[in-house]
Order: sequence, then structure tokens, then C-alpha cells
Amino acid sequence: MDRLGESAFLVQVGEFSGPLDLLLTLIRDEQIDIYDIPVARIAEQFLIRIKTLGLDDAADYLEMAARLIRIKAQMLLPRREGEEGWDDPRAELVRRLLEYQQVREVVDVLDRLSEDRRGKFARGYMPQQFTSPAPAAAPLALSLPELFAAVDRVLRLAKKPTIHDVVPRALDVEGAIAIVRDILALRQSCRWRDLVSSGSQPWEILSVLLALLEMAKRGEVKLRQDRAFTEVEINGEPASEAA
Amino acid sequence: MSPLAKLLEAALFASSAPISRESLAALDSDVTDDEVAGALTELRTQYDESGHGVELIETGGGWQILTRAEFTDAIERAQLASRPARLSAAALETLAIIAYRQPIGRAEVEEIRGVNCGAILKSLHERALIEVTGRAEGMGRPLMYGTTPAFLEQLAIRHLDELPRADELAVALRPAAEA
Amino acid sequence: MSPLAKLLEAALFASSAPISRESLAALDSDVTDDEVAGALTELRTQYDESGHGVELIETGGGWQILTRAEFTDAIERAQLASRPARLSAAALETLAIIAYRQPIGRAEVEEIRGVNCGAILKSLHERALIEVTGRAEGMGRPLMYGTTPAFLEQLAIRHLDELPRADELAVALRPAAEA
Repeated sequence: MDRLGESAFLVQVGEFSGPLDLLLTLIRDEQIDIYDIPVARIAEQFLIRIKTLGLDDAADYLEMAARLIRIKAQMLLPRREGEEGWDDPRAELVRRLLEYQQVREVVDVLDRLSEDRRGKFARGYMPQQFTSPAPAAAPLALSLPELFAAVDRVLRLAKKPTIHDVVPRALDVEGAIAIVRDILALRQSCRWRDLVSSGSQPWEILSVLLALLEMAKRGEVKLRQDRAFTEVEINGEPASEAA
Repeated sequence: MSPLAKLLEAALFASSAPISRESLAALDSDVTDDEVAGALTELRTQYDESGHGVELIETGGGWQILTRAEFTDAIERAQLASRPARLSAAALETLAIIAYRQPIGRAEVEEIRGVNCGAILKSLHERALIEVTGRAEGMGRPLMYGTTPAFLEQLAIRHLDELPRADELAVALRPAAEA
Repeated sequence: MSPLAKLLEAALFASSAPISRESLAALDSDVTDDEVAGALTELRTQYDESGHGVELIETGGGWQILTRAEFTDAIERAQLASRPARLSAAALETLAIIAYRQPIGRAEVEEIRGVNCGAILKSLHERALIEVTGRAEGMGRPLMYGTTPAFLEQLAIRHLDELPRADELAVALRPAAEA
């Protein structure tokens, strides 16, 4: 039932759609003039409500609670008599509440319209008839939103965000040494081509090369090339078997 | 019914989405826009006056045939079709803000709603009700959202200007709010 | 038209599959089979005699409303003519990867998409949306692809900078992943 996001989309989570909704409800219930909010009282009521509704761990509600308390404190600051330029600390809150009220009014309109539309069905049965591709001459329709949606799909495919960065694969010299040993255990000598197939990845080729150099250094193999650009011959050193 | 009205009816029946006026006109290269408009009126009148179970409406930049609302319950009960899920208040609030303020960034939507809107924006985007229209100039160059034709279809309206104008709303914003 | 014929019309229109006689009868518990048969005849006659663009047909699966055959050519032609070519989802994804990762080789595109992209790269190239920008260093010196000025023109942007960064899009479009 509670699928994140989807559930918030279809069913309202909790009684209120946000702290402004709750605040507006309190103001309506208390029959308060929105331009002259008794902040101390409303702040107290707000805190009580978010506790009883179990919303007191929701960041958005807590932020509003903090804001109300701040305004309450500012209201308590002494005002100089006859001061003209006094900024009502509630002004910003009032502006936001009015703006939100306007949004709710639009919501009522949208809700009514979409309810009307929901009550009507579009054509359901679609015989497969229009399957031919668009002619090549047709102008191309490509829009930013389409591209962004494609980026979104690609990101969705990539489970981890950085998974497709090209990370040089660590060389596996030990593994390559083991492979060379296995091959030399079967036959006395082998060639470069036997160790590296045409489909080898660069890291595999490098690993084999380093393995051979390392083994030559240890005296485990002897590398021989008759002429430049000819095949390298790899011979196992009998002595190494004792080592 | 005129031949053109019959042709339009066939095309509209064959589509589950609205068809634009231009596409309807393209059905017959010999007809004028006025003739298409006339045939649409003829078809609408036919549906209304002969008492059909469907009606012709103009929506989201096109024309569409829909069933009449009075039959919805019976059709749904018989499980022949089902209504889409209703939008939550949170989704409608977000859509309302985007519809009236587009192009608008996420931060501004959240400022107006007073809540985090990430999950809602995602759902609305997945349902193609909103789209990313580009990015703003300035700080951080935030992504901007706008509504789509599917949004108009969702409301069965032709155009955004069918929604009440901001100054027609009962609670008009005071000029100070335009900062 | 009788109320039952209207109801049947609405149901046949809204259903995603042909409807059997039994299901049609189930739409209204008060009606008899004979009444349903009568209403179907009424609807068929209405379509045939008032000269509609659609007709009522009984097939193996049940009853359905279909576009009259004489209009299908015109509808198909018009749809083709009015429908601008759209890139497939696969082509869009490939284009998106190239736009964001250019210069990029075919192997890397294929690794990200998990499928062979040869034909898609060819068609994007033919549409002049991508071009070969050079060769990479290293094994096999693969061809590297990038987007073209025509690509920017299609999107009505001046510069690639105007595209949001991929990680920004990830956050904007999929905020649930933040959790």
C-alpha cells in the first residue's frame, strides 16, 4: 500500500498536504484574520497539532514550527513609539499564506475538471492498423523534453550512477603467471600467440607481458626472439621446476 | 452525415488520443479548414441530438470522442474499463503552481508549497503531465518545468487560458508578492 | 437511440477488447437478452442508416465498433503525412549518451545500453545528428562520435552547455533516489 512517491501521488499522506495547509486550516478553524495572526496562539496550536498528527518528525512541518516561534519572538521585541518603518515580522508568512490560498483555489478548479474528465472513457479498443513507419522524408521531431526523458531512461538502466565510467582494469600479473606456468607444464615451449588470443583485452595482454618479464627475471622462463618482429618463443627453464 | 463528417468520425474512432485540427484537415487534401470545422460541428450535433453514448470534445490541442459520464459507473462495474487513479492534493497543488508559473524551477515550487516536492515532480514527470523545458539562467542554472498537452487532456480543456486567470481568483495576490 | 443502445455504444467504445453478449447483458441487471439483442440491432441500424464512419461488427470474440474499411486508407495516409518522424526510444537513448559523453566510441555506448548499436549509430549519422569526431588512442583506435550543429538546431539550443548536467537531471527527474 505504501509505495513511496506513488502513494504520495495518489493518496494524500496524512490529513494535510503540507505545513501551509495545516496553518491555513488552523486560521480558518479559529476564525482568525489572516492579516492579523495572533502568532503566539497559532504557534502553540501548530505544535500541538503536529504532535497529535504524528507529523513532528516531518522536516517541512518542523521548519514551519521553527519559523512561527521565530516570528513570535520578533513580535515580542519592544517597538519604538510612533515608529513609521516597522516591518511586521508576520508579513512574509501572510504573503505565503495568501499565495498558498490562491494555489488551493486553483486546485479546486483542477480537481473539478479532472474529476469530470475521469468520468469519461476514451476509445479503448485499438485495432492494429497504423503500423507503417513514417516516410524518411518526414521532418524530424526531436525536443529537449524527449532527450531528457531518454537521459532519464539511460540513468535508470545504469543502476549505480558511476558504473559506466571507464575504470582501467587492474592488471592480473599473478593470474597471468599461473596461466604461463600451466601452459609450460604441458609443453616445454610456447609462443606469444598461445598466451594471448586475438580477442584479448588490453589488460590481459599487458598482464601476460608483465608476467613473462617477471618470470624471465626470476629465471623461470627464457624468452627468445630470432629477429625483430618475429614471434617470441617462451621456453620453460628446467631449473625453475626445482625452485 | 456528410462524407467529411463520416471520415472525421472514422479517424476519431480509430484513435485513443486527441487528433489535432491539422491532422484532421490532412485526411482529405481537398477540404478547407472551414469545411473541417463545419464537419466537426455536424458530428458533435449528431452525437448530441441523436442521443449517442459518446460525445465529441475539444481538448489538449485536438479533438477526441469520449463516452458520456452517465455510463461510466455501469462500464466500470462490468469491468470493461476502469477510471485512472485520482490525483492527490499534493499532485494537484504542484500542477496548479506549474500551470500558472511555468517555466518554474523545483525550488520555487517547494517555496510556494512549503514542502519537498521531489517525489511528486518525479511522478508527474513519469505520467508526462509535466516536462523539463530547459534550464534557467543564473545561479546553478536550475531545471525548469512546464505542463504538457497530456495535462490539458487530463482536464479535458483546450488551452491553459481556459483556467481562471490569476487576477480572477478570489484571493488575488497583493503586488508586494511579485518581488 | 434507446438508453440501452447508448449504454452499449459507450461500453463498446471504451472497452479494450470486443465484448461478449453475456458481458453486454451484465451492464444492466434489469435487461433481458432479447433487449440486448434489440439494442445491438438498433445501434447497428443507426450506424448504417444515418451514414456513420463506423460500423458495429460481431466477431469471434464478441461485439466491437470498427472504422469502415473505406476510410482506413485515408486515415493511414493522413497519419503518415502529418506524423513527423520521431526517433525511437533506442535511438533517443543512444543520442542522449553521445550528447553527454562525447567523444565516445561505439563500444562504450553499447556497454551503457547493453545492446548492439551499429544500426542506430548509422541512422543517427545519416540524419546528421552525430558525426565521427576522430579516433581514440589505444587498441584498435575506435571511431569516436559526437553530436553535430544540426543536433543543437533540432533542440533549439545554441550550445551543449545549455543541456543540464546528467547528475542534475538524475536528481531532478528521479529524486526518490536521494533517499
